[in-house]
Amino acid sequence: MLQIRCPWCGPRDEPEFRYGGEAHLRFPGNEADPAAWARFLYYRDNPAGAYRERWVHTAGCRQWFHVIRDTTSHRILGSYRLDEPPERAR
Amino acid sequence: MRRLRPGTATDPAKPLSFRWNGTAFDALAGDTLASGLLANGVRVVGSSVSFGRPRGVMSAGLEEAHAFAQIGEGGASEPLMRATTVDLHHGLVARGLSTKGTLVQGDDPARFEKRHGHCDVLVVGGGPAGLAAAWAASAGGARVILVETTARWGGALGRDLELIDGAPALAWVDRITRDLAARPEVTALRRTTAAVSLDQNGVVLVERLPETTPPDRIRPIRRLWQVRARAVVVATGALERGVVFQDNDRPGVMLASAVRSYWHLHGIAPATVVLFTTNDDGYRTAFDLVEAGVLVRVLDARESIGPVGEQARARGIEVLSNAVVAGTRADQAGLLAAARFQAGRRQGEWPCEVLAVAGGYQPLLDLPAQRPDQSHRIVGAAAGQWSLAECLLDGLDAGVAAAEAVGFGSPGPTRPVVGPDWDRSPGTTLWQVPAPDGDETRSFVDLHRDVTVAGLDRALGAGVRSVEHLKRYTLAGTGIEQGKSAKAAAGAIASDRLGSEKPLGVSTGRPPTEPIAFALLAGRARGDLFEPVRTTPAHPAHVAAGAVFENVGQWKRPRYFPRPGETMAEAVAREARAVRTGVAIMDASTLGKIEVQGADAAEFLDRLYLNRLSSLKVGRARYAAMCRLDGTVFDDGVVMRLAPDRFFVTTSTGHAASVFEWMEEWRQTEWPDLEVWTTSTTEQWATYAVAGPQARTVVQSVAPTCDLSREGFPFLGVRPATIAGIAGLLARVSFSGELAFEVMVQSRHGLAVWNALLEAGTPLGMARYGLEALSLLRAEKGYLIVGQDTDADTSPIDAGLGWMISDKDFLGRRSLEMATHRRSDRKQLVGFLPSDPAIVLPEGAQFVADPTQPKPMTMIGHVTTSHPSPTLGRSFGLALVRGGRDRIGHIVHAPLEDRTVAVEIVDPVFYDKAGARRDG
Amino acid sequence: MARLRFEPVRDLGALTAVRPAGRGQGPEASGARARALGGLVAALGALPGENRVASVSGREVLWLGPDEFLIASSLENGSDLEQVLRATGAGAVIDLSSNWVGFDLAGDGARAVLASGCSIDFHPRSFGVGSIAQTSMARVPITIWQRSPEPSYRILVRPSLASYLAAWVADAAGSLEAGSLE
Amino acid sequence: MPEHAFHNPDFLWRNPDPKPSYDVIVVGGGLHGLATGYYLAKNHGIANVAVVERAWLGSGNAVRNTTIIRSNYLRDESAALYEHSLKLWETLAEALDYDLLFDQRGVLQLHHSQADVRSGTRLVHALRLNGIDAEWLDTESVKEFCPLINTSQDIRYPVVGAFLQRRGGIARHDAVVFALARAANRLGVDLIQDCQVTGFEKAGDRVTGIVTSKGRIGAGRIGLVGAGRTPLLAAMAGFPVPIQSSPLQALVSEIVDQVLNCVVMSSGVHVYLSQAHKGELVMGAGRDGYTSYAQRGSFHIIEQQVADALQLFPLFGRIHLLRTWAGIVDVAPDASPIIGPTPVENLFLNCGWGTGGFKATPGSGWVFADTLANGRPHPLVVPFGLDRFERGDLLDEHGAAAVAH
Ligand SMILES: Cc1cc2nc3c(=O)[nH]c(=O)nc-3n(C[C@H](O)[C@H](O)[C@H](O)COP(=O)(O)OP(=O)(O)OC[C@H]3O[C@@H](n4cnc5c(N)ncnc54)[C@H](O)[C@@H]3O)c2cc1C
Ligand SMILES: NC(=O)c1ccc[n+]([C@@H]2O[C@H](COP(=O)([O-])OP(=O)(O)OC[C@H]3O[C@@H](n4cnc5c(N)ncnc54)[C@H](O)[C@@H]3O)[C@@H](O)[C@H]2O)c1
Ligand SMILES: Cc1cc2nc3c(=O)[nH]c(=O)nc-3n(C[C@H](O)[C@H](O)[C@H](O)COP(=O)(O)O)c2cc1C
Ligand SMILES: [Zn+2]
Repeated sequence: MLQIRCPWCGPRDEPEFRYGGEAHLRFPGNEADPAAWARFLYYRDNPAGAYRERWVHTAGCRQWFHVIRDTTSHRILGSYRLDEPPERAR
Repeated sequence: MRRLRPGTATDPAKPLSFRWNGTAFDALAGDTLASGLLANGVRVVGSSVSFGRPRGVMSAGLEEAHAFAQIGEGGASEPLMRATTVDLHHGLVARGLSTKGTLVQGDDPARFEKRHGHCDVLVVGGGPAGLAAAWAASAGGARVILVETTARWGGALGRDLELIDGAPALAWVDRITRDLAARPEVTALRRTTAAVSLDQNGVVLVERLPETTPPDRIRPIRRLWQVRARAVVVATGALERGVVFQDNDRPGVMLASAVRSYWHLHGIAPATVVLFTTNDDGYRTAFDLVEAGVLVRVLDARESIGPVGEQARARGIEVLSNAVVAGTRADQAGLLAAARFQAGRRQGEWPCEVLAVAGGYQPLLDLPAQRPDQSHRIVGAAAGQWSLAECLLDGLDAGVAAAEAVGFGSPGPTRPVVGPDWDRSPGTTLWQVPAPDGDETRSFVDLHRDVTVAGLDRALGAGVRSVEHLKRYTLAGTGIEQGKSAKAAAGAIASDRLGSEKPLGVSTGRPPTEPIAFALLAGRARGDLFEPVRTTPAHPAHVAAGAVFENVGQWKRPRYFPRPGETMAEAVAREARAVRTGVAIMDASTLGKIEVQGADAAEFLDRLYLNRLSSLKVGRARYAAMCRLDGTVFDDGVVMRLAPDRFFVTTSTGHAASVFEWMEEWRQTEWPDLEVWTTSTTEQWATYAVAGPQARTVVQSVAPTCDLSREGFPFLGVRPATIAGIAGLLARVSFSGELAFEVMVQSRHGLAVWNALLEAGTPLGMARYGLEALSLLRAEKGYLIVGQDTDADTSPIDAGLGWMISDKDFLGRRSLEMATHRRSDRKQLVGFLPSDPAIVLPEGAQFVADPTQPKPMTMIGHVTTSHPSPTLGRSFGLALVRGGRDRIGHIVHAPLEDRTVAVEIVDPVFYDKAGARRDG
Repeated sequence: MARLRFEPVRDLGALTAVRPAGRGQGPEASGARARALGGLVAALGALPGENRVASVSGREVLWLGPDEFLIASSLENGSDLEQVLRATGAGAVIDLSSNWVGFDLAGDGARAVLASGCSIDFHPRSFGVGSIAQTSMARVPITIWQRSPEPSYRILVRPSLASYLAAWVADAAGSLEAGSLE
Repeated sequence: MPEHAFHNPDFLWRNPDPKPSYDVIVVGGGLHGLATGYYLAKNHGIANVAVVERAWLGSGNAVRNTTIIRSNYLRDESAALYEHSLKLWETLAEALDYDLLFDQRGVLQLHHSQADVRSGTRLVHALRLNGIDAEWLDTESVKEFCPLINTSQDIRYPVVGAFLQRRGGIARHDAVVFALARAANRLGVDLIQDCQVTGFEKAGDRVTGIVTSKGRIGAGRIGLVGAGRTPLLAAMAGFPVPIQSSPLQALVSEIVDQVLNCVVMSSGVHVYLSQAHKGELVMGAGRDGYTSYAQRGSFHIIEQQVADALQLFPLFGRIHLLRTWAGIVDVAPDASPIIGPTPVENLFLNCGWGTGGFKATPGSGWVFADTLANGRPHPLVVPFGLDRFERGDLLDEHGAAAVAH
């Protein structure tokens, strides 16, 4: 079971959160061409190593935020708010 | 073996008795089942799984691979407990097992609980290293949890006679544990095993609480802790290894450290012992037992026995060097009778009751192995420190470092003086003594799974080169103790036999480090506490009215309200008729409700819903639906505008949480600039639908001041109103097609308002209606239920909601523009009428165009809703059908198990197509 | 001395959620936000910091998140509070008085009972008087804050889940009394 | 041989060094990769084949799955594929001359709500018309078929019905690995272990070989059958796949007397379990939500699934959790497999079996061998191509069974 630091509420156990997959995706807008649209809908980065991902603190403050986590070890390198750059991860 | 005196762990003042295989035995408080059996001379505990060979106790701890017992009786009976880790209590009932357990039907009164714990430093293992670590870590005030799996502190110090600061080591243990007990921020738990290592320094502990036979119904017998620590120190020590030789599984063959443990802790000793050792540490057993008057002889595998061996000789112990046990001889019962040895060219046989084997030590790392990349501090014997002095210093240093790392100072602990240190030379590594006659089918590597050296050979011969295949081919290491002692031996012996330069290593270790009863994993979450039951404010009234409930997610919702003697079909027909011809009321409080506020609320909803909601006027409601990004139907509901910047949105019961989360996700991540906020108000409101031609009369009588006239309060109007004296909201929405009012009041008044409405309706014969009648009524109007009449492929266009789509942008629009959504053979929601109006098709029935085709048939659709309709006087339903709208007026077929039913595809609106009835 | 008290809050009063205006970035938004927060401070007397509760003039203002406060006040000042808050230019104001029910949990055993179903650390070093958390207890969402050092806690839970939570706590309290939970 | 030990053959496989090149290289020595190698040799006479495996054969999901075999899938396309596979299972032991302990003890899928029942009956009707065995059982019949299940109506989520596929069951997963490997080896296929693929060699848009920890190996055609690690392999080959790799956990108890006579799955109460041949209970639940390559999951999932299981089987209260583990499953957005050509010529893909590919082992190997041998998708897998995502023609199986194992 992971323990994740919510940038607002502090460290909490994983069941308080919901996973949101790859972070920093850009909504391509409804004008996207079919390939770009399929990309956005169905394709996510899946690195073995540090991964920037989104979580939401559903059982707490309900805020979305970002986490950098190593997918090979589950080690969490930090979390940061939506309006912060990844370098601010703590 | 016999008890010659009380040991340091047993209390002669507290005798107890227990039953083993039906016979009563006496023992002392502090005994384990294993020591209790040994003290009573029980040598055979069970039999081996494959070969049925007799097996006895071989260890004194968690590595036990022989002595398995079924503990307790009836429903409280627990299979496959290791006799070495069961603490005896008075009245305990146990019987011996091979490696298969038994499940016993019956009530289990025992209770199991869970608990969360938090600390700065968690120390696993209460031996010298762990005690020192906990002591040092807590000195500066850090919160420390220290756990020890056995019933006593001190670890190896219970079996090894050592001096610390000039006094017996156990005095040091007492002093340290007293210090720890006096520190308020220290939690020291015995009988507690660290079982699972979680990410981010979480550890699951299993605590054994005092038990009685039979268990009482109040006091839990076990507790599962989930601990979050800021630092973890692992001081789990080392396990003594055995040596594999022919017939090494006889009852009487034991680990040397275990023999010593039973003597010191429980006062139990055999009459004669042969010690087979590869190292100096084994001699401790010889020396201690000789003092107890036991006849001890030593076989030392090393060429040169060194000073300790000389010391043994000086004390009159017979010692052979360069000597190995080549096999054992058994008596007629299969019990150990003698050790056969080979010493250089000399062969011989020494009779003995116990053959104590000292094969060196193996760090016990089953906890950290579960998460190899955790930053646990491993100390003491677990880290390969063999001398007590090093173990103590290692523990102290780790404790200080751990406390400092989490921000606590330490007063610089005084370093205990150990001595005189046990003189030792490194042992020799010896995993196996080849069978003299070459027959390795009785040389056991995994005693529990009956895996022999011959078995390993077979696997290697088959081409197996990986230790993981070796495990799966032979099953070595897959038993209850998960190969704590066998895994390393299997890997090492196999490497040896392959002559491979790269050692095979050991197979993967996994959680837990000790078996955990399922009941403990569930904890309190059983029976009524398994999962919440959510009920609405009017629930007590539904219960009183005899409602039959249906689980909808966690909610209980009335399915129908049978009168005495009524079947479900009769009740549903009556309820539906009441809506169509009179008036009826239903509890819709479980609908999801979300309030959307802010200057940009309208824009926000426009982006989410298919329809344009910014054009909705204050005081008006609109039926609306939303898509997922892939263009399939997500949810539908009613959107009401309470003020220019305030909307009240309903969702289906099942999607209340997901729609709310969906809104929040887009609001926060994509549209952070919109001035809009969402709040879930599902439980703020109780919602009741009063439906039927007489609805106005009923509602008017509880809301006398409100203009409910057709003109004054038109369809899809919303307004604040005082209902039964309570301020609330009224809306004219209808899911049944009849005149209907939705009454919303704060849920704290829900029950009172429900009762008031019922009372008001009684003179008109108002009925209650449930989900079944609702499903029927709305289907007659062709209104769909998302998830029932749609599935993961259904787009709003397929569902007949295409009319909602406005020319603005909304989530999912891009997908709907894709070619696949314009195909004419998509499954579309249509109505159907069975050719025989008495036949009600089962929901889920499939349609085919040609019922005579062979299987697999080409299916063109399926029934999503099907009912007999008292209003239509016939059966009817809704279906998703390929190219369904083009098939209206055509006949298709539903091949059922026993017959095939022809049905006509029709428009999905069956009742009041003109919509004349909704205004009453 | 009672080791544990657990009772429903008879009169929870009015609960009002407020969301300060001024979302998004840029000077305009932050100006709006500053004005909204200023208005709220003026109306309420104070606003709590993150993860804190502010108790002023008989009201408790609970921090629920970066843009959300919940104000618990006695019923009488509750109803006009909504109007007052709306007048401050707050982004959203909403009455949630029926959305939650309350329990008070107090006494020596309170922490042990909480630990039976809640993964938050209630040790005084990390959670004290005035601390608040939204979390879950026995897998039920709760809002909990500490109101006195005794310790005593107030717990908000959705009405539909209240009886389950109460049954859980009663069960845990039973174990506590039997001496197993200490 | 006693029931808790298994009969394994005296010879399994050679451990050859790789040749400089092969007609076909199958990347991934799991069940599907081994089956592909076997059928390439057996059905297509292509024996100059290597199956390359980064660790040991079966080290991925092959040895980690709960071994449920069934073919009761909702979609016609899926039903056809899985039924093809189930039919192969019925003769596989004989074909491979190896006792796979394939045991058609029946798979019972319990329903606990009216919504469950609706999707369940839909499935039963569809299966019947697809010619696949399926029976609907009411609560009484559930009790009769599997008396151990708590069918009391007083529990939180009472059993309201079930559907049963009698031809479904379990097999011994390790034996299937051994058997396919032995059979492929016998037909001349090289099984190369400890051989991690780290890159691909290309000539233009065409793949010509693989780069591995044991050096470069040339190939005519290459099939990627890397299950949970497919995204990494695809990235090496230069194209993305719509796959999420996440942990799926399972657990076993210690060995107890045989008490459970069928496979039980429950979607409402999230658990599926069976009793394996040795006597251990084998149990699984839903996957962990997050992306991972760590082959382990979160413990609260285990705690929850055990609590769920005890609702249905109170008798299991005192059984012990012996071991838990996780596999990394590859799940596509529609939870259906992806099989067929890739943007790279001569490079073919077989992945996305996610939480349910054990049952597909022979079928998957069969169609993929055919695809590799002929350089075009086997007719059964045409709808399962990578191109379906751009078209939006997804094959969503979630609708049918909330748990897809
Ligand atoms: C806990 C669990 C329970 C399950 N239960 C069931 C069930 O009950 N029924 C069912 O039908 N299915 C079930 N499944 C799913 C099933 O196990 C998988 O779908 C199936 O095993 C996948 O096929 P495979 O065996 O070929 O995959 P794998 O065995 O994972 O094979 C992939 C192989 O590729 C190798 N590989 C990856 N990358 C490289 C590289 N770069 N170079 C070389 N080799 C590489 C891997 O090492 C691995 O051996 C379950 C899965 C799990 C994890
Ligand atoms: N002479 C030798 O060759 C030799 C070899 C090994 C150890 N020793 C001696 O053993 C001692 C080692 O001290 P130590 O403290 O490192 O080890 P220890 O063996 O004394 O203590 C380890 C403790 O951890 C407990 N434990 C193990 N796994 C656990 C778990 N999962 N959860 C809870 N408790 C668990 C054990 O029951 C044990 O009490 C020293 O006295 C050392 O001299 C000597
Ligand atoms: C059907 C099945 C039965 C199993 N039975 C046992 C068992 O009796 N004892 C055991 O230790 N492990 C058992 N396992 C688990 C394996 O030991 C192992 O955990 C699994 O193959 C995953 O590999 P890993 O844990 O080495 O990563 C079983 C696994 C499966 C799939
Ligand atoms: Zn938070």
